[in-house]
Amino acid sequence: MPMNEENKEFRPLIVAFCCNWCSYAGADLAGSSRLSYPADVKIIRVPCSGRVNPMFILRAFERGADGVIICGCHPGDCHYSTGNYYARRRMALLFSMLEYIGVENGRTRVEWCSAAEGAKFSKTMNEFCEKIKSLGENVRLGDLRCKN
Amino acid sequence: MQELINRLKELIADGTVVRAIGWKKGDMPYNPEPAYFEKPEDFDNFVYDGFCGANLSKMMIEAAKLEGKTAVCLKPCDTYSFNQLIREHRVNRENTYIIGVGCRGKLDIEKARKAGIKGIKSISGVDIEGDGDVVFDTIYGEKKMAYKDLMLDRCHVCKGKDHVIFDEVIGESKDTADADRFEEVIKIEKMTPEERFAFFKSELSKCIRCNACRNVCPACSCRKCVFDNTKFDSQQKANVDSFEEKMFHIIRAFHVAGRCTDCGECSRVCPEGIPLHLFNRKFIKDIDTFYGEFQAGKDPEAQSPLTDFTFDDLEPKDAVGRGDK
Amino acid sequence: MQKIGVFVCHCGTNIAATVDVKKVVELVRYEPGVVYADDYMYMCSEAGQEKIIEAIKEYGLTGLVICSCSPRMHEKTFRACAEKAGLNPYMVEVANIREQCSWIHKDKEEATKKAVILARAAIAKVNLNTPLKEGESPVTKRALVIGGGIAGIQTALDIADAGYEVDIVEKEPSIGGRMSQFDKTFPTLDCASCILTPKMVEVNQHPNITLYTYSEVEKVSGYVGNFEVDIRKKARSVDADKCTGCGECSAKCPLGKIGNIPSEFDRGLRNRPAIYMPFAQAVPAVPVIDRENCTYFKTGKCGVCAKICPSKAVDYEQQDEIVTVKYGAIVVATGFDIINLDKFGEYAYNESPDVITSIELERLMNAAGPTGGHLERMSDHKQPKDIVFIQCVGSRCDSEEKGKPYCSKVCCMYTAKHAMLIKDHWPDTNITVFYIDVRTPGKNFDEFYRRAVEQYHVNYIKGQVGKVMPQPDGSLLVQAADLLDGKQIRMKADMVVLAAAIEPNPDVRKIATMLTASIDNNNFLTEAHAKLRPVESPTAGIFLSGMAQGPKDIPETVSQAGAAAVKVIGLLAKDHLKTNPCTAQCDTLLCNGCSTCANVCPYGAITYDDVQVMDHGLRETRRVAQVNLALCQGCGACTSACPSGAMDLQGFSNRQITTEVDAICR
Amino acid sequence: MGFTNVESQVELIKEISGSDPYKCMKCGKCTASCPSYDEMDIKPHQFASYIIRGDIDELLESKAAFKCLACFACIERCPRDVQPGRLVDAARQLQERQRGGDYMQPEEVPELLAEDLPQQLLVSAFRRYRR
Repeated sequence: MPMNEENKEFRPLIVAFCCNWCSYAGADLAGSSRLSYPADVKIIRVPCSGRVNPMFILRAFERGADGVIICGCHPGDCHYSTGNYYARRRMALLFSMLEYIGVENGRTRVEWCSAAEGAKFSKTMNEFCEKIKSLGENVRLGDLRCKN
Repeated sequence: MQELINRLKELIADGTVVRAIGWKKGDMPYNPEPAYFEKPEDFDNFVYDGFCGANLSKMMIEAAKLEGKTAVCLKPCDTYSFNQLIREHRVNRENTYIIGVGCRGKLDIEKARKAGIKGIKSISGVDIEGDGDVVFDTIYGEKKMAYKDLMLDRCHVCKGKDHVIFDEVIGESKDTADADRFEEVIKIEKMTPEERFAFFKSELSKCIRCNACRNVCPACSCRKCVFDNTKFDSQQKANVDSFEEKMFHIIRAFHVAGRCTDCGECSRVCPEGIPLHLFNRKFIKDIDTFYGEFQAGKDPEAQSPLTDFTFDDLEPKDAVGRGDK
Repeated sequence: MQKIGVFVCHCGTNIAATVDVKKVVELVRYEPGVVYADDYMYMCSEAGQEKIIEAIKEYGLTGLVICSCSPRMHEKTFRACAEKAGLNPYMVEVANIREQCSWIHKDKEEATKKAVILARAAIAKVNLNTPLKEGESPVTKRALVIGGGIAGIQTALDIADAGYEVDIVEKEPSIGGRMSQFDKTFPTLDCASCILTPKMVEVNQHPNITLYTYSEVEKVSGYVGNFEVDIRKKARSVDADKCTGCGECSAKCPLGKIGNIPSEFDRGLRNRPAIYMPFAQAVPAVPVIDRENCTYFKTGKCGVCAKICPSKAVDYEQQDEIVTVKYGAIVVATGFDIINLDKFGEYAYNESPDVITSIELERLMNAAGPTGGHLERMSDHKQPKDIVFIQCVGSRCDSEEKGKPYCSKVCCMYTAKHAMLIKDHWPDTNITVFYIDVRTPGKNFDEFYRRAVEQYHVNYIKGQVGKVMPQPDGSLLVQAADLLDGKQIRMKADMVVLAAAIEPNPDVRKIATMLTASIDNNNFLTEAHAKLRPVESPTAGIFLSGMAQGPKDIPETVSQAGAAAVKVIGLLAKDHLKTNPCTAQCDTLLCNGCSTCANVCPYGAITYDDVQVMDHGLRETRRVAQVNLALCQGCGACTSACPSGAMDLQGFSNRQITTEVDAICR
Repeated sequence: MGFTNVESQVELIKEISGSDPYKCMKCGKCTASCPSYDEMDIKPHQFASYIIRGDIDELLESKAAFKCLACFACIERCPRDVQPGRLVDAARQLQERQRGGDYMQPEEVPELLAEDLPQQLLVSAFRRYRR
């Protein structure tokens, strides 16, 4: 979403990849418990955090996302037993690489969130939004064509 | 070199192999090119000297599919790439006859150019044997350079003089390492994010997407690259942003992470001189720090770090901000 | 191009109060592919579904987007609804505008805006959806039970009684497990072998049960309904068909007297010959030769057993044999053992033979045990006068290096049992039990414990023992504290019995890996759901029985064994299983054959085959990945590991996800 | 001496000792193992409760706090890693800090060594502060 011109407050665009079994259910619980978090967060349902290809993350940034968060089952709780372990390695390396090329730390995040942790989900999203707001608009990974 | 030629001819003559892959003379004394050799007269152009930097292991992907065995000349570092290809079932070992060729470091003509050597007519002292200086006969007269000063950067972080896989070895090799492999990476890590961004932006903005890095890389051996694949909507497209190739290079490095043997071919062939190996080496360094030392291609049985895990691996949030501590 | 219908649900006021539903309808109406958009009070109601069905028929819709509650709630409902109207159920996508929008946002404008974006993402995804069909896979009507203790025996009997064939694989030479080592069982004090032996015999004679004793599971492949298992039948060195179980060989084995081979069954409290049956009622009643200790196998000399055997059953040449059998379901009933006590030096277990574990006490009190049921000290064979029981040895420990964090559950009860049995036989024995808490939930359990205190005057003291010190006179000095009386106690004992923590059989880790069944930090097998699916593993077709899942006593084990059997029967009763259509697929033209995907697949669903491909006019044989659709659970781990993008996941394809990303970031 | 903020004292004790008094399940193995039992007015298994309740003054004024020999039996044997010996030791350190004492430099040690200092004390000090 473009910046709201009237009140200059920066509203980030945040893409959250949530695994179907734990985090997506955790987000649902946050919803049914009415634990609010900013509307800037848009959730994409994936079967498992291990399904998240680094290309999806770069793609989101390219298209103008300001932050990307990946949520999966806690290590040891993966519905598919090992998916989040691979995701953990992949994301550790990817995040380190993004830091290396000069992208601000904190634009990407991985959080393990169970189906019972609605409160944690909401808290995480609130925190993450605040963090992205403090970092400001993503200019380093964006693609010019995706801007208006 | 003559011993190598004789042996290759002999292998073809006695039917052990049908053809050989080596280097033939290029149009200049410093740019030999990979080539197939089948008939005895083909060998008239055969060359193996300090400028034969090309890693021939990737050629075996296609060559091993041909009828009959192929002999391939591999330097010690190339054998790591070959091993990695075996691990990925990309080459047929049965159809390959590996000649481990000696190596005392490969040379970078850019280093000579930077030293102001121009108008080269011929070069001596680059033979595989010997340890003297390199002598350039130029139109401006004779110029000398120490062999070491002319070496490719990658040879200063040599992986060692041993071939990790071979059928026979011809010639002596030398471990030319005299620098820290991760020195450049550490230097960048120590910069501020702004400096790092500016550095990579200025480097990657040179990229013309010629795909030379992709074509030469032994790990980048997909039949069809994802960047040519319509399934990801990631196909090649016209540049708008000068930094746009970041995605290509990050993903390319990511795809070879845990498989890259750090052969340095990407940087060697880049016509724009982009230090592409800095991406790969960053991954290698991270893998070493996060998950324990790993050298791709050393052990074809070893599980790649990205297809492996431990229960208490580092959390992604702890993978960043390490320089701040 | 799809013809998509978008249906926006008010969910009463749940959605409509915060999201301007009408506005969402107006804004998504002109999205690519959308030919119809409408809203309704309750989309999931009969009338709401009717509306969807009508629209599908009237507008020839090829895809649906329902903007409503979480897909975890009603995705199935709407898929069924689509199917009713003749639309493939997998052409439905749900945009979650309740849990992830209306319920958490207050500002109507903001929530409406977000709802539109979520709807757009779903529309963009449906544009790329393809009809998917659930596969079917046949069911092999035979079950495997790993472990032949009471859990395995009961499960096998229940399955066999329902008319299905069952195989039991038992690592030891005989079935019976831990229970066969026990003397009496709480809370009724029946003799363990009196109730177990008939079941063992029944297993042996049941026409539907095949026993593989002295055997181990070597390899497991396949998936629910279609497992293929390699079972290693270790060489017994005795021909089971010829052997009559007369026991002559064991009686005459020279090592029986001089061999010093500790009997595993008697926990090392006595020795056994090299050719032996673990215990008299062993099933099958066929001895085995312990090749590691047998003189014939070590030196080539001896051969007494072969000479003496009246039926010529001893066969030194016998080899391990691998049999491969197909199963529809597998039950893990691998049971437990007690922990190693090396770390508890303060209890002097390794120093004094008179400090024993409870399971050793079981053997000492068993009439068929090493002392013929007469309780005596192993050091001087005198009857102990003062016996101290120490509870929670290694249970309820916080740190992993010291012991187990869980309560072993059975120790309080068996200690009360031991105390009473000893008092019954030798009333003048003084028994002291040092406990942290006495835990006796269970039918007639607390009454049982109280009986030990009130009728048998067993001295229960709250407080853990600090140290056991062997004394020069052969007695043991026990230093403890009575926390309730505020006293430190130093008392002499003739025997100390440790209630060592139980732990899952150490082999279970190996077996769980073979089965891709998950285990927890304590090596207990994990249930599919701790409350609602307690006897199933998350891995389809794998069931749990007995201590392998967690500490439990015999009645609980038997009930769980029955429950596991029912689950197995329910599975075997089906002729076909429906398989998840959201599976990985390999594009053979893109596949490099590098095996990266196979390395990360948790189900072993990816294999490699050489196939003929036609790539732009070039015919080639290539090594490419093949996904077994019945095995694949659709996690997508392979897709993100695949460098070339050859692997893709149906229902969550690369393009579908990127298009969602694009729609959100638009 | 009177602590103004009981909670922060408790936190400090937890921090110094590195053990969590809430983990104690009152099994009494520490008390059973304690060689100074008879001298103690507050028994080792009670230490955790005193700290949880915030009765730190009382603990410090007790004989027990200074009768602990730091023999480490309770620390070695505690199944819950509460390690009463560490708790009481932390309480003692806390008191020392209140009096203005703080970390000692190794160089200062030799001067403080008295002829008749029991060797056990030295050994136990080393064991206590090894990390």
